[in-house]
Amino acid sequence: MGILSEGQTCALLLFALVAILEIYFHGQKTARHLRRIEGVEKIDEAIRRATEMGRPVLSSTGIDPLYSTCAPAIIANLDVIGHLAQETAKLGTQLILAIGPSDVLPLATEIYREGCVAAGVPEAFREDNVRFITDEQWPYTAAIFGIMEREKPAANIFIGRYHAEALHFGVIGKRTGAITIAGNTELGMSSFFVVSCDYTLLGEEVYAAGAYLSNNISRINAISSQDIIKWISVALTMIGAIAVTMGSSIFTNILSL
Amino acid sequence: MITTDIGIWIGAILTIFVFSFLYKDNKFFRFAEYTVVGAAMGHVLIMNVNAIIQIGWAQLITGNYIYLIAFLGGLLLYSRFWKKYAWLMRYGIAIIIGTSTSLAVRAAPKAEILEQIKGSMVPLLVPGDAFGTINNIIIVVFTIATILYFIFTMELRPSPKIADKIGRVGRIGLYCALGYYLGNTVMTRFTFLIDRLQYLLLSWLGL
Amino acid sequence: MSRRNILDILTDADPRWIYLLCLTVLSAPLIFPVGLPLVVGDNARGFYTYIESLPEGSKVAFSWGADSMTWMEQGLGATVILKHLMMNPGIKIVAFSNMAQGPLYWKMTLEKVGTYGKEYGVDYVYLGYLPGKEAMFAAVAADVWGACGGKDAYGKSLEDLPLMSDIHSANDFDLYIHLPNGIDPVMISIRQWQMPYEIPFYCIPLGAVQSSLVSYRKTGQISGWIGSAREAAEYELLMNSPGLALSGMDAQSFGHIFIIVLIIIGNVGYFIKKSRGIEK
Amino acid sequence: MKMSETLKTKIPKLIIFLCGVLTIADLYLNVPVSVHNSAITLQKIAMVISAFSIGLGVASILTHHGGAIMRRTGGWYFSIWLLVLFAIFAIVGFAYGPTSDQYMWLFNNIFVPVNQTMYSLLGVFIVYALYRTFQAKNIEVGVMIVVSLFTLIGRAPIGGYLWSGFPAIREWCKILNLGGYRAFIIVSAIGAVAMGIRVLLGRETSILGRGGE
Repeated sequence: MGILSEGQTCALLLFALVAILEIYFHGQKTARHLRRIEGVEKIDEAIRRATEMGRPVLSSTGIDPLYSTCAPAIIANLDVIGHLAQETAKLGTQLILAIGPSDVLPLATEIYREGCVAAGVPEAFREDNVRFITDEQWPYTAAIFGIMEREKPAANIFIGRYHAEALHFGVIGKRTGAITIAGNTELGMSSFFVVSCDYTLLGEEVYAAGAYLSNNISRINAISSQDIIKWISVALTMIGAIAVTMGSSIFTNILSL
Repeated sequence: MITTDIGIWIGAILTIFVFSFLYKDNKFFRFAEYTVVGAAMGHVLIMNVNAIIQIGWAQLITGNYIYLIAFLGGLLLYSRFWKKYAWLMRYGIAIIIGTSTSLAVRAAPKAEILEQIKGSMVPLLVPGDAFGTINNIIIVVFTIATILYFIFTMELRPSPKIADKIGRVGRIGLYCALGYYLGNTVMTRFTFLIDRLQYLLLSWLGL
Repeated sequence: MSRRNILDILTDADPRWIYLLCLTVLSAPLIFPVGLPLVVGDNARGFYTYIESLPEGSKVAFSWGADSMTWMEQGLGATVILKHLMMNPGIKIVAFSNMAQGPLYWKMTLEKVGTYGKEYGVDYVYLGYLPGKEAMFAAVAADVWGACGGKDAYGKSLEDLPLMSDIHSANDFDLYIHLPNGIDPVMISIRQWQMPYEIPFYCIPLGAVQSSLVSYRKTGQISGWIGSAREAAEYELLMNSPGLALSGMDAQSFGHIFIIVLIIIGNVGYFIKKSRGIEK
Repeated sequence: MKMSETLKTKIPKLIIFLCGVLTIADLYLNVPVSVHNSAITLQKIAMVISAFSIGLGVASILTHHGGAIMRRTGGWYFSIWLLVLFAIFAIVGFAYGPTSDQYMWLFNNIFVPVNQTMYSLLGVFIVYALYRTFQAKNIEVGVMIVVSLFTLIGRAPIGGYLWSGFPAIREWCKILNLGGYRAFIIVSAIGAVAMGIRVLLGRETSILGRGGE
């Protein structure tokens, strides 16, 4: 019995590698260039459109509590909300936040408030714009239907982790004439967003959205550090497949270590 | 025969109220919406209070005083009502975030990265099975192309022309997966809808 | 002009017409069943033959984890399996629930299915809701009497129920069936029932977890399952007793064809419009 | 100022880091039983803190709907109804317990039907979405349509009867799906792990506020 748990050696190495790359790239001063993500670019456009129409912007954080395995996606979502708060405060547009789980509520409220402060318009923050619903999936969906139909937001921005309610938001968003920009970190429910929303962010684009919007050098470079891991994954898949073809299972065995 | 069970009557009426939203937003739907939100709120309150009692309080009264941290951290969340001390809530939030984030990501390298890569390490040539060979090549190509599609940094991409082509293949692989999932879920979705219709037509109206 | 109108109607129909059509297409077969053919798959056949092959006097443990959140999906399967067990005169059933709503759905389903002459206490027993998750499963498997405090769901002493005199632990059962509301309960069943007592284990899982179960079937830890409305319908077909699942199947078939036709209409319309240069 | 920054930002960041290290070490290292137990205790503590936040939710609901009633904004009487139901559920739940017959009756006849009908709307929405927006505007969507058409017909109860090839084609679509599916999971997980590490290292400033940055 060694220091490491059985079967976790490679995973720990990978984990450490992500951390080391993150720390290494954090120190770099020059920003890399990123390819465009259409959905992210359209966010500011959607806010401007809402401003012109004099209608609010709606956003949410999904139904998963902060204390759940969706925490990273929720934090990515809150990043986007911070940006929305700044932009809407600058333009004087109302931002409605529909919050499901109660442990996200204090965090989302603070991020909203600080976004308004950062934009130099602290009075733009109104406690009443943060609507708590409950993390029960369908009551949450029903309440968002209500907001969509009665307050007619012109932009619905759902970038995070969503479940079957994804399709509901896309379809009703269309009915109320809003632009819906959505992103999901789960494959299955992403397909609902793809068929019903105007712009969709898929998978990792959700985690990257915050960095794209922030224009912060260290955060953009953090994305580059993840790209290196992706290259490693590609190389491993390729080499492994070739090795298996030649009858050697050495790589599958190494990965199981 | 139409049922005389009051529970089914309430349920059926609420069901119709929700369906009416398909036509347009109306007072009936709003009634159903507020009903379910109010009910859910009460339900969630009870569940959370029970969790506090069963997980936290039960330990505390057996002398497990480490759980005082839980109660302290929980109460600190309420500091946000006093602007000057609002930062105190970060202590409670920090425990939640630190624990949940690390719980969420700690198993991912193994289960979601390495195991999946391993899954795509399939022989590119299956002797005597042309169909199997093609299938395996499709799997490997789609896996690689889709990962490459997600590379964001320009400096880390192959030349633009190649990157575009690979990106295209990657997107096709991705959309195949989306299409497969979509086609597969329709049945479950219909099952739910049919269940509701059976509830209305059979349980309630007794047709 | 008129041709274009038809095109517009077909490709740009008001969503409300689509909703109405969809609801009609799905409800019509419920009222007027057509009896479209259905091919019985291996899952349903395997489960069915196993129960049929049980000898007279076999005892079945039924972990009835019914819950309102998953009942829409699992209810059909649970109902048909309970019905099959009830219809089979030689089989004795002992059921218990790990979900708080279990008793409610037990009562409801039993009323719907009927007992086919089975007598409570002699042929079947319901122990009610037993809290405690994994520890509860382990406790019931080790000592049924102890786990439920010597009483059934209705407060009767187990000593008054003749069936219970032969039943003390998982070793006394010939089959274990579980209605799990997710993947975790299935794992618990494998850990606490199947592995230690080597009892055949069948379940009625959610559609979403089925693919994760395949590897456990390969290792024999799970003997089989019926997992969707369709498999429940196939099961009803095998039993020759059409029920809700089978009547839903016509609706499923119509619904699927309806959706395919709509996708084709939408795309054909799109291409006609595109070729005429209307779009953009 | 220095002191307050330590209190306001640095210590919370340290807490995040320490909680993270304990939880991660628990999985990867062969830690002593006592460390493993404290990792479990930490999870329970986090759960309790998370449950405590429900009071904030109740406060928010009361302010929002209470305000609507006071101001008599449109539909204020609905807000009364919402609060009444909230009270009924909470009182019955506390008085009799959430597994009691009384509570179950309320739950199953009021909460469940609306809940399930909301869910079942998926069935009609998916039909509409597929009809209206599922058009082959480019190759990717075209492929997606073809794959989902074959999956649909292969999955439909009548599919296998019409032609035994349909279920077989659906099985083959599974192969087509595998590559994209795996890559999606791998890449999302990389994003999540990197995000998690940034959070643990205190780089995600948004979650603990900008004060101190």
